Amino acid sequence: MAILADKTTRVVCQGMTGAEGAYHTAQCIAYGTPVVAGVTPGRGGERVLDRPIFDTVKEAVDETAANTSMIFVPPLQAADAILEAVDSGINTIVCITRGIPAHDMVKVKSIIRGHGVNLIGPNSPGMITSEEFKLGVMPSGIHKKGTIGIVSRADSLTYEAVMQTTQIGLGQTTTVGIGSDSVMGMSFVDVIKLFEQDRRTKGIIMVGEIGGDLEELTAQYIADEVRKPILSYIAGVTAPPGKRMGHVGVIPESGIGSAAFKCAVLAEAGVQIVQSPTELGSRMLEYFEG
Amino acid sequence: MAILADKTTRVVCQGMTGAEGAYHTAQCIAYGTPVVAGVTPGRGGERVLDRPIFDTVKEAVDETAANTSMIFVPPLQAADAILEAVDSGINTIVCITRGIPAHDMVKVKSIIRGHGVNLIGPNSPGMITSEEFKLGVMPSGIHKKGTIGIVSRADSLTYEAVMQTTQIGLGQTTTVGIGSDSVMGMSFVDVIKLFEQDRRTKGIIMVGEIGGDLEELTAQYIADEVRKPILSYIAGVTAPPGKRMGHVGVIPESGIGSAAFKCAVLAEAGVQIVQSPTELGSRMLEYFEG
Amino acid sequence: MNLHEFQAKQLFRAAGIPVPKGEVVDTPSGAVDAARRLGGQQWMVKAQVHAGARTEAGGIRDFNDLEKLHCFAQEMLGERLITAENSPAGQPVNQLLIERPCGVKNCYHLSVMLDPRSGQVVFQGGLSECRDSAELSDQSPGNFFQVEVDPVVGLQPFQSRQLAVELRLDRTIWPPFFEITQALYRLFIAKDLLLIEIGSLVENDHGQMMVLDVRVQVDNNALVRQPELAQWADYRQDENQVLGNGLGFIAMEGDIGCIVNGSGLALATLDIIQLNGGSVANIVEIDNGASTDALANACQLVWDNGRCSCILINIVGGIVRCDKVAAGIIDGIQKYNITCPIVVRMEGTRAEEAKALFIQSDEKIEIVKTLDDAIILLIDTPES
Amino acid sequence: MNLHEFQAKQLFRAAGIPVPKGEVVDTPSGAVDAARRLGGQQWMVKAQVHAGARTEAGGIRDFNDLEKLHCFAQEMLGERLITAENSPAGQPVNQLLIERPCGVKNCYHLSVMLDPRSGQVVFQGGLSECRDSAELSDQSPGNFFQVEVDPVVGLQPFQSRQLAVELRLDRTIWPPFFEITQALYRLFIAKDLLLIEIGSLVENDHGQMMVLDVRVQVDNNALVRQPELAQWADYRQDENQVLGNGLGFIAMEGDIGCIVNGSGLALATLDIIQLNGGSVANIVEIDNGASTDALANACQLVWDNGRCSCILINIVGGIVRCDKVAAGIIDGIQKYNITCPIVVRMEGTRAEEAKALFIQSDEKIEIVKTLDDAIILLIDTPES
Repeated sequence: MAILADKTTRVVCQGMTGAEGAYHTAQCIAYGTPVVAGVTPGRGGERVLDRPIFDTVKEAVDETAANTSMIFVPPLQAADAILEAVDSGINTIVCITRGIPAHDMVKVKSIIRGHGVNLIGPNSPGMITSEEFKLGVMPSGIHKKGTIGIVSRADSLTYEAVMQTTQIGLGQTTTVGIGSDSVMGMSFVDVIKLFEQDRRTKGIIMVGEIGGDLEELTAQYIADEVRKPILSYIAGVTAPPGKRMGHVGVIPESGIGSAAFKCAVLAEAGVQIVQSPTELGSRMLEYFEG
Repeated sequence: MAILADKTTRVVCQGMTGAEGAYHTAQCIAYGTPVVAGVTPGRGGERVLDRPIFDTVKEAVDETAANTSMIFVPPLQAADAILEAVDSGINTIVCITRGIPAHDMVKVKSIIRGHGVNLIGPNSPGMITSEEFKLGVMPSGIHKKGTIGIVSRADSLTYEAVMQTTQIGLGQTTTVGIGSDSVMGMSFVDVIKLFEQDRRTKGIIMVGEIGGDLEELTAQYIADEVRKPILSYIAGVTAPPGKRMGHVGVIPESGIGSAAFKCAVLAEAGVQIVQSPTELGSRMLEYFEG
Repeated sequence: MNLHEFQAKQLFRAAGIPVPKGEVVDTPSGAVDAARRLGGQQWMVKAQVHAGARTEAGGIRDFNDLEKLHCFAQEMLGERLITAENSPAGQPVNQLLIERPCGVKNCYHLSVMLDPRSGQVVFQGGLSECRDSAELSDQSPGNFFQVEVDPVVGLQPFQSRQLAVELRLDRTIWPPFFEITQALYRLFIAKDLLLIEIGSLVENDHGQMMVLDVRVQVDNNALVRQPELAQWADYRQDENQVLGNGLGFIAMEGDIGCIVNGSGLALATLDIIQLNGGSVANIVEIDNGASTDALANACQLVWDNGRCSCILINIVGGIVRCDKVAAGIIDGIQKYNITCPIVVRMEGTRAEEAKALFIQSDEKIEIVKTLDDAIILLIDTPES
Repeated sequence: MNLHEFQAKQLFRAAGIPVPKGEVVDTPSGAVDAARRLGGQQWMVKAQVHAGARTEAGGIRDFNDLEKLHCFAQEMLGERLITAENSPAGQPVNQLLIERPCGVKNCYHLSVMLDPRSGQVVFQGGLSECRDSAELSDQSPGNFFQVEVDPVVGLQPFQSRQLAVELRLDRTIWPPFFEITQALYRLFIAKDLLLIEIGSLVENDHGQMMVLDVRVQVDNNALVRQPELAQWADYRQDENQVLGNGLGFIAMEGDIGCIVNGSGLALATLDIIQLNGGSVANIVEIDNGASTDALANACQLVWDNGRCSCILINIVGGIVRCDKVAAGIIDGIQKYNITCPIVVRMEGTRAEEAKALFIQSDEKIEIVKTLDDAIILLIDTPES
């Protein structure tokens, strides 16, 4: 195991009886993840994927000693599901659900502050320790056990980084998608901190994108605290400034939020910047060999 | 100085322009308390007791470096006043106001948890370090510099303990009235912890009363952590069980809340129990001399 | 402050929490008329006093005969009901609640209370041995469980689910139960309640949830912002109470009347007198809010038309100023023509000024320096 | 999602926040009728588009002559207004807001926004250089200050006071200002808003506070529980948008159409094509919620009646399953008779099944293994 899961990890899936929940939980189980229970209010007592279903997380924790949760419940119920997990003593939560109202999430953040909970997501593909443990919806086949820790906030682009490092032979320790919602749980800093401490992880890839100030905030931490090699791609370097780019919103000409600014502050913090995602693997390899 | 105030303490009085606030703040100033400002919304720019009045605590803190507040505002505005003080960086708050709705206070407690703020009260006579510093409404004349720390939740009875120790010649370091509301800030434990750490305090007097479970909760802490001599009087040993005793509510026959139970658990924790408040001074003296 | 059952149910009805159809009446004929209007063949008649354990005390009965119902109402109204939970004098029954009974399939109890120590709103639930009269008295100490709600965060849906699961509710009644818990929480917050104690939350024969019995306590400190509840105060129910004018009153059985400031000093004064062999007639606690009129009223309450044989005035001034208290008491002594011996012990803020006022007043008042001195004067047989 | 000014003001009016008397119209004669109904001698006419800086762009004018007002309305309605804040194509003006102007004594701006990083609701205020047209465009970078509200705790009275003091409001208008801040906060929370930006919060000649100009943004994720706001969506205003059926659309000026899953991959695809000398015509982002119909619609949007000369389909499956996407796209190609070259790169969940579907479909589709391979096929002049 690398980060966020170890031999004691026992997973409950909130929303395992739904179509998406059942499909992806089955994939996780097939990958070797110790899923011990599901929770769906009103369905307690049933069995799905040969695991018991409970009405509440509290029961699941009491009965199966679950300490980690993966959440697939619908967006308007997701905040309640996260709070229920925290209240029941779950300490790592991966929230796959997308479309959670921002007001719900800021309340969740305020309430769980100081609880020492690792919340990944929402709107996250989850996390995977290659060839060991998967808690999410990423395709399993492309991951290969190795030495690179990957953290990304650019959903499908995460897989791009994974494929690059697999193809080049470096492989991954753990890959974490922190989600692409504006209100998120763990940030780049939180995950990079874990990679820095993890003995198996030799290098770190950080995949960002234009908009927001998350990469800017991460730069200072990297400069101060990170000694491992770290490589970054920021999606959207060619996006025209002043234009609305889908969910990212309007991209400024320069300054906070623009790709140029993000790349500049990261480079100053000692991060290697690549211009295209296709270079992620080769540049990391160069670093190790060069 | 003993506890809760030192050479850096600078006091702002919220509600200083009211009759009670002005009267008692004047007494505090006369006692030597460094009151630097008052706050009354809408009265900013005036001067009262030769101190500047501000509209907000933030301004008072910015302008006068106040770090401690005494609150005299009316009950329905008091919770907001406490939150304002905490938000503005005040770290010790004495809330004299009585009659604050319980719902307001539980919200305040929840919000300020983890802020590291010392909140004394509400419905407290305040605190006084004898012959040095007074933040409250207790009569000044009866306090004498000495070695006994006094903590009480029985309002007017606090003065009784003070008079006893003054008359017997022991005197006090600091006297703290934690207030007699059911929802309170600092508890017996919080104050006793400070007395235990304070070099000048040689002995501790704790004045409790029937009802609630505060004394019971304190006993364990005393047994585990307190090495200084500690003496206690619990008011209401003769109150008939099963009867409603004013604000205290109905007193149970036995068990939690009854005087007999409180005395028993405190005695077991090593606390000397006196049966009448008139014995508080003499018994403490016996301890030191015997 | 306690509410009557009918008042609590009025709040519930407005909050969308199902309660039985019922009417409150204050005359025997009104009771019969109400029963007729409610219809059916059977009626619950419930004496309205601020105490539980009314069923055992005969304060709750069911009737299927309107004449018998009339007789019961006649017996009850205007009398005092003594239950296991109130004082030996009981409490006056001035109203009856007439209700249609409801068939009970399952019965639960559910309380909402403010835990002052943790600062949480606590939901406590359990199975209840239900009777049709459906009133909570002493609960068999069964399986209670609780859910704690941070009042800043509010009751979350998962917490309602936890309650439903712990209560082993049939899933068909989860939706109404969730609505009831949310409505209870909103009511608790909106009305500044300290306690909602539902003795019987029942699932009736039709699979509906309904509240048969409830006690509600309101925060006195919040009555200023709950004017509609403040109007519902029934001071006839509580002999010992905070009177709202800055006075608190505790009635005892002895012969020494006491005027004291603060509840701690009140209890301590009681202790000292009784440990020295005296006995207290009553205690009036005064606080800073007491006006001169209220202080005079305190004298009247303590004197109680000569019931006490002597009066101790024990004031340690702080925020309360002794001279103001002295002035009010001197007024009271003169106004109510109090003739028994009066012993005054005053310390603290403006005590000297106060003593001067007593001396100038020409009333027969002994001023003492310590409580021990006061005891010697008050108690004839100090050796007991 | 943005609201129009008239919609935002409708929310404000319902929330008790004062706004000028006004009417929204969609015809020139309606504009004149509205002005007559509003009365007075002067009227503001404000073009309703989802963009600021309308005054400088000629979208806001005041008139004291109804004929001129009519002409202006005739000019504006149905045209596109180009401001400094929207795209070169501008946005369509389909409605005008006609208002009575108001004399301005002091002018402030006040925003309420959700700070995603801190999770706080931020009130930001400052003095504003007020014009009668009263619309915020580029603010002179004056003294901004802010108050952060924990959304679990809510806006406290002291925070409204801090705002009033920082804005140096005259004390006579503190009470209405406190009401406005509390109402704004309640509205922000109740309606799931992400932004309320009041360009001109004015104290008028009569010492009243009033909101002259406001922009409001609603959380798209919350529209399911804000049905009344969802109805107010005006998709004509935003060329690039999340379409609500699981598709997002970004219009560019080049010739390569792209269908991609996820915004990150969309941006990366844009980067790779453009860094290799290609130029993108448009990008459709698909997400997991996209139905087969929506996927077919994605093809139509990208194809745009032949505007693009080739199409890149770049899917890395995760929660999105490649085979489902493939099926939808094949449908779309056939349905909309798309004739240009199509290059497909699919990886991840069910990519092999997807490729099989493309091969079976008999459409002229090149399947490539890597993005670099795709680029070679798409771009004629890779050396540029």
